[in-house]
Amino acid sequence: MDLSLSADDKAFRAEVRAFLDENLPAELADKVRRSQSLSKQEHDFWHTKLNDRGWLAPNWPKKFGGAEWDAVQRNIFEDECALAYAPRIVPFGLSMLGPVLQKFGSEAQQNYWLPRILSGEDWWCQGYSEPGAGSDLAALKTRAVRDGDHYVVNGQKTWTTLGQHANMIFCLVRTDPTAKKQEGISFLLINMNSPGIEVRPITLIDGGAEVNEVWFTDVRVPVENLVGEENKGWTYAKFLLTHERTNIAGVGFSRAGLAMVKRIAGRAQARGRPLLDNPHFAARVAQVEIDLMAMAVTNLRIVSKAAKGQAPGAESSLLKIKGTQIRQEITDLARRAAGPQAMPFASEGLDGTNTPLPDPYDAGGVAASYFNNRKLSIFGGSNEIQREIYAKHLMKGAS
Amino acid sequence: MDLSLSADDKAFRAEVRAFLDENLPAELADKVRRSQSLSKQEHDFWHTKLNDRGWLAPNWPKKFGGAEWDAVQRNIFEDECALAYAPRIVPFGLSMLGPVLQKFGSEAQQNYWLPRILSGEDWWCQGYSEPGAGSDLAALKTRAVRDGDHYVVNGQKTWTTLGQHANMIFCLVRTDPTAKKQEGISFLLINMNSPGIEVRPITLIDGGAEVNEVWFTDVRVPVENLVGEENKGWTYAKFLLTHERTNIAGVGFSRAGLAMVKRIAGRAQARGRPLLDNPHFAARVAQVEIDLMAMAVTNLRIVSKAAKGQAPGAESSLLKIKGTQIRQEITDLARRAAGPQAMPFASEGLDGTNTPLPDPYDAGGVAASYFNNRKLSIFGGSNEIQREIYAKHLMKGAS
Amino acid sequence: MNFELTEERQMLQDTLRRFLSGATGDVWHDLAELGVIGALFGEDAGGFGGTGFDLAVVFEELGRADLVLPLIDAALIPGRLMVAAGADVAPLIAGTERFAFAHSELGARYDLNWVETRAKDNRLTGEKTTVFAAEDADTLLVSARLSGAVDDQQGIGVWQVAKDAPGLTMRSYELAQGGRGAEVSLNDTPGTPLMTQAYDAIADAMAAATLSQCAETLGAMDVAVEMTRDYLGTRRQFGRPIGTFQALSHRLVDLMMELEQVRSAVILGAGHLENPPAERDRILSATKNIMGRVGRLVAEDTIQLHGGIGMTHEYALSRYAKRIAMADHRFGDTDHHLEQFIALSR
Amino acid sequence: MNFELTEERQMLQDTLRRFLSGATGDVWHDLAELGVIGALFGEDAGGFGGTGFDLAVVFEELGRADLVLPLIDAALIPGRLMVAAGADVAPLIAGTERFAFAHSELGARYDLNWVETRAKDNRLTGEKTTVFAAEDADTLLVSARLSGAVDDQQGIGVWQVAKDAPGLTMRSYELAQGGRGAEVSLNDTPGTPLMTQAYDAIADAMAAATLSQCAETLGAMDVAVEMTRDYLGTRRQFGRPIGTFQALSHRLVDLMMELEQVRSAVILGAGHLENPPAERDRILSATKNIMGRVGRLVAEDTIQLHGGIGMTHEYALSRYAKRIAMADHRFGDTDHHLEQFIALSR
Repeated sequence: MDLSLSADDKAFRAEVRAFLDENLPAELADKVRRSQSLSKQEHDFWHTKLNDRGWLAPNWPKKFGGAEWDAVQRNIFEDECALAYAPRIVPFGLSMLGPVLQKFGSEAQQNYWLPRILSGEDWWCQGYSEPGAGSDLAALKTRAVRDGDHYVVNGQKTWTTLGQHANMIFCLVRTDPTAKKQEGISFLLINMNSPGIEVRPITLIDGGAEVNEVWFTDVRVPVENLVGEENKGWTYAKFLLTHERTNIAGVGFSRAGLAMVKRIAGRAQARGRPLLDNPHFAARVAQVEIDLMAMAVTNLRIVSKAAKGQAPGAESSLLKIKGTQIRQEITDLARRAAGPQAMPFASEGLDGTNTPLPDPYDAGGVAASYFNNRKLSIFGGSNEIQREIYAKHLMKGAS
Repeated sequence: MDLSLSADDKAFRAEVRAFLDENLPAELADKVRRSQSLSKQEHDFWHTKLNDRGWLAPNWPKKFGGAEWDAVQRNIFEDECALAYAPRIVPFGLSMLGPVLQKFGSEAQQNYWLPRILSGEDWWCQGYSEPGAGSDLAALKTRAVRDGDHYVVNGQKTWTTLGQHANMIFCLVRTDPTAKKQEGISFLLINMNSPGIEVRPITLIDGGAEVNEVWFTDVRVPVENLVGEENKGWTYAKFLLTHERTNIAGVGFSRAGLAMVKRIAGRAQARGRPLLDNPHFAARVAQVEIDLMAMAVTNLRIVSKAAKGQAPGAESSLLKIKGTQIRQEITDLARRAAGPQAMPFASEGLDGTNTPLPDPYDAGGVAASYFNNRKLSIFGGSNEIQREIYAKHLMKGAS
Repeated sequence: MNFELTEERQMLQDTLRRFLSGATGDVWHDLAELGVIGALFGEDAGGFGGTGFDLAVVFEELGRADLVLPLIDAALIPGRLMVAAGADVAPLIAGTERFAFAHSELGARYDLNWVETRAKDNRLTGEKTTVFAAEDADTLLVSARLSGAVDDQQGIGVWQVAKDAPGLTMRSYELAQGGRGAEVSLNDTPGTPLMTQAYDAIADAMAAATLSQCAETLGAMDVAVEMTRDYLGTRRQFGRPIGTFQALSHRLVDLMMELEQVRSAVILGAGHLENPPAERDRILSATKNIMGRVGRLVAEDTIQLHGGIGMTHEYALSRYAKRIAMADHRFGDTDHHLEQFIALSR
Repeated sequence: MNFELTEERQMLQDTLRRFLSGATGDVWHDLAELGVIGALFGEDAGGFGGTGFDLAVVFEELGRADLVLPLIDAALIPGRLMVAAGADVAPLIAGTERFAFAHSELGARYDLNWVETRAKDNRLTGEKTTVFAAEDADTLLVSARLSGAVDDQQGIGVWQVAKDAPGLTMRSYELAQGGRGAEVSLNDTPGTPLMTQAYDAIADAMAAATLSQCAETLGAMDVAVEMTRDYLGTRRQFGRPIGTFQALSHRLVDLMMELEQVRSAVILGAGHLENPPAERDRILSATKNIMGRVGRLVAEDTIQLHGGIGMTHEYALSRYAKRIAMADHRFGDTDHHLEQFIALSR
């Protein structure tokens, strides 16, 4: 065993740090640190910076334009980006659709779509969940009926993150309603500008509008946009769900969040002393810090067990559960640290202009972030679903 | 609403305190405080003291020789006894069988058995659990076959608390093996001195032998020892299980335990100061103390909702769960407070004699007590079973 | 001991519940007419309630409603202070004049004795933060220091300050729990003195406010848990109501259990509001500590058990969850009250 | 980075696991012959291991075995002290001489620097408590104070004391985790000096002991959780294996998850044992803190998931659970190490 970084890895880390130093504008990092939402332009800016450097697709094979890093390198990169408060790369094209196309797409699909993901020409969103099919994803009802060279799609998707910016959506649709639940599902690529698509924003608990409902009414999709075989979409969907999990534990985000907590608690005064010196608060912080130290090792152990570019197995459920517990605990600590100053929420001055909120600890919206991050244990397979997956894995054979 | 005690209740409390002062020997209270096991003689001594005073059966109707107290009086009595470290009254005759006989027994059975419970002439134990029927009590297999004026019983019971002292056992036995699970069960009273009964002690995790296996081989039981109707035993069993729950929360025991924790933490020194002054330990203690303050009110609210002498309903599951959580947390605190001094366990001196263990905080076996009290959340319907009972109650109608 | 509501309080509860179930918009005058403000004060002050149990009943109902009314900040706290000063609270009870109490300062965090704002010749200078209900108030009560160190209990006074007084500026904003707060800046602002040694009165008003906040949050938790129970009984996944999955239903049981603990803690707090300060504050610290811990659990778990729908602003649960979680930041959070409980238990 | 065992350590692990699976009775000499004691020390001391990862491998295997061997107390700690003093540890490594370290005192609780026992002219007087492995030791190493206040790091020495030395009395007893401890009383007892400024050596030995205890407990937890998994898969109630109930299986998932965290924490600790003291101790405090928290969870939940059978002495789970829970009381408990972590993180 050896916990230290190799010389190559150290050099790589220095390279990442230098890159971030040089290319990440302070104002953009500040917005990320303060959990403010970014514009499409800001997302695109950072996407392009990374693509220019060849670092946009850490887990794609080189032949598709990826960096093909190993687990340690990916980890270093994710950590450094999070600690520098770089914008998070929107994962739908790069981490979700990309690997599916690489594994199951036709050569024509690969040649056409993959470069457009890298260049940012296409902004992808995900059409998986439906109102009646949340945790029970396979209960989806959106129908696609073949009509000549097209499928005609009707139905509704929901929780479509950043769908308002997207020009493309990959969808699970039911192509054979007579088949059993998981069978009869297909994987379609749909242009968001098609007639019959309507995107309706959902306002979330924090007041933000990062997710949407997407309605499909007689939307015509060319058959060449079918990925793989008709009625085999569930296979691709499961591959996608378990594939890109190298960063599922979110260790870098937790580290960055913990730094924020310490920053707030160092500024907030309780009885004339920094809150960080209060034994009870210090204990809360130390407890999470310790858990995170172990989590970083757990994450590396599990991720590096998986072969290069491959997804970890059932253990990724453990990473998801513990990782989100820690991340959510940190958002609670930030809110707790800010104390009464966590309460100012939406900003609209008495005079009708948008006066900035009081923010004496330069923390941004800690309450909004706390509530927003409740999603971590719900979306992408709730923690209860993750427990069930791992429980079945543990109890294999018993029935 | 009124949280204060009435003048009558205050007078009653004074009366109980005076009684305990006068009648409870200090050495006996010390043994109880230090979680040492009591001899049969010590149990009998206290049983008799209470019976002489008429306080042995708080929830029995007066016509059967009970005190027929209301919820507040019972609560005062239980609290004061626990805080004085009085021996706990063995519940099998008084709290379990007694109410069953009063409700379902024949007049002859009532006239014969009830006085013997009060006098202590009979020491009852409980024959419910079997090795294959723990949480799934109705899966019991012990058979009773009618043979003239007798039933012939074969089978095995387990977890029979203090069965080594008992001369009588009440048992659930299967009298109709062809009936559905809960049907075909009968409720039998069996003399422990009958030929064919064997009692084997089970050593528990703390080294103590408070529970037993009881084996039945062709044991003959007179038919007049059948309670109620044949094959209706499940009804009586459920009544028994939910009936005597006034003290299921164990608030008095928790109060006494918390006093012990404070005593230990006041004596144990950390860096030259009492552990109780350490902010982290003080926080642990305060947290439990607060929970217990609320629990005392929760207990009274739920128990006094139930009519006099009646059992609370499904809410008793909540009392069991939260009550045992608090009690177990307190045993953990005691162990934690004692620190390294929690480790000395079984006492046998190098010289072959029983030298007392080092016990600088006069705490008794805090580790033994911690491990022994794991039983609280297992026996008498595990906390998981209690959650399931209450969940079904909450979800009534949904399916 | 007796855990039943008196007939009068039962009536108050019923009236309020009926009224609030249909209420929208500015209902302040209606509330006053219903006698809800009067229920917060004793008869000697022109009210007809004012005890811990009165407050518990009123605020639990307020908490059950899906709207935010600043009854604690615009009526209870300023009214208690004015009663202590012997001032007339009739316009407050009648709902014709509205108040707010500008006391919190950045350095104070949750401590009542920390006042940096200075008063000299009845002119006040300093910065007040997160002042609830300030925007709609006609008159602000403002605490300031006449003498002593920044954290002395002695030397704190309270002044009445008109909202349009010279040197007063106000910056207002929405609050995470709903309702509005403001930063209030005073620069040599003239005020009319109400009290010169105000600490005990402030502590008394804040004790009443703490209890009321706990009762309000209890009401909100009750609704949030009940909504969750309904949801688990009706939402179907994998062919059955999700409430038949132990992974969810057993958590609902835990929520119900903890909710009973909060209910008990509020009863305890209500029963001790009229006790001497040290005893009163020790019990209220216990109440607020439980409220904070369970509040976090309820806010987080009711959202979790709802899944995505619980995250949406449109669905009422998210609004309740925000009120429940953010209540921890009012009048001292979980840790603050644990420390106070320890200090007062010695 | 690399999380694979070296070939040598893999062999050591295999050998030890095979040996321990059949071992009963006093296996001290067999252990020594297998080279297990030698694996605890570096080559310069006559061993062939001694690093953090060596200790982790050895003690995790020891923890997996259903027997209690005082390898930490009778070999690792005294050996490390003797190596620091330049004394010969060959008989210790060969298993021909056994030792124990009498250091703990009642007032010390978990602090290494608290020594009340006094030394004057190589004669020792004081009371040592919970001395592990004392009964079977040939020679005791005893710490005593030459100078300074009761909690000074300076002025602590270590002496070798024969077990039958005059003025030494010993009262021994069984320990909750298995094995035996003793109270050792010294009254003007003669000793041979080993070191005069021993604090750093003691801290080093205790750091190694802390890591080893964590690794041992990890091994025991691994077995306890695996036994629970088996039990949930085979025990049937209500017509099906109880592991198909989410109320139980999801708790097993949480145990597995926390166990992975402990495994990571032990790796962290092992990787930092050779670091400078402040850094080493900060990491080891993290390791021991996690071990303590998860240990309690695992001990309690594996018993709970087994139900009654988990409470019986006869069933091995109860013995593992006791070792796991009681490990918190050795070398500093969860809270002690949280405080140390905070202090060393500043």
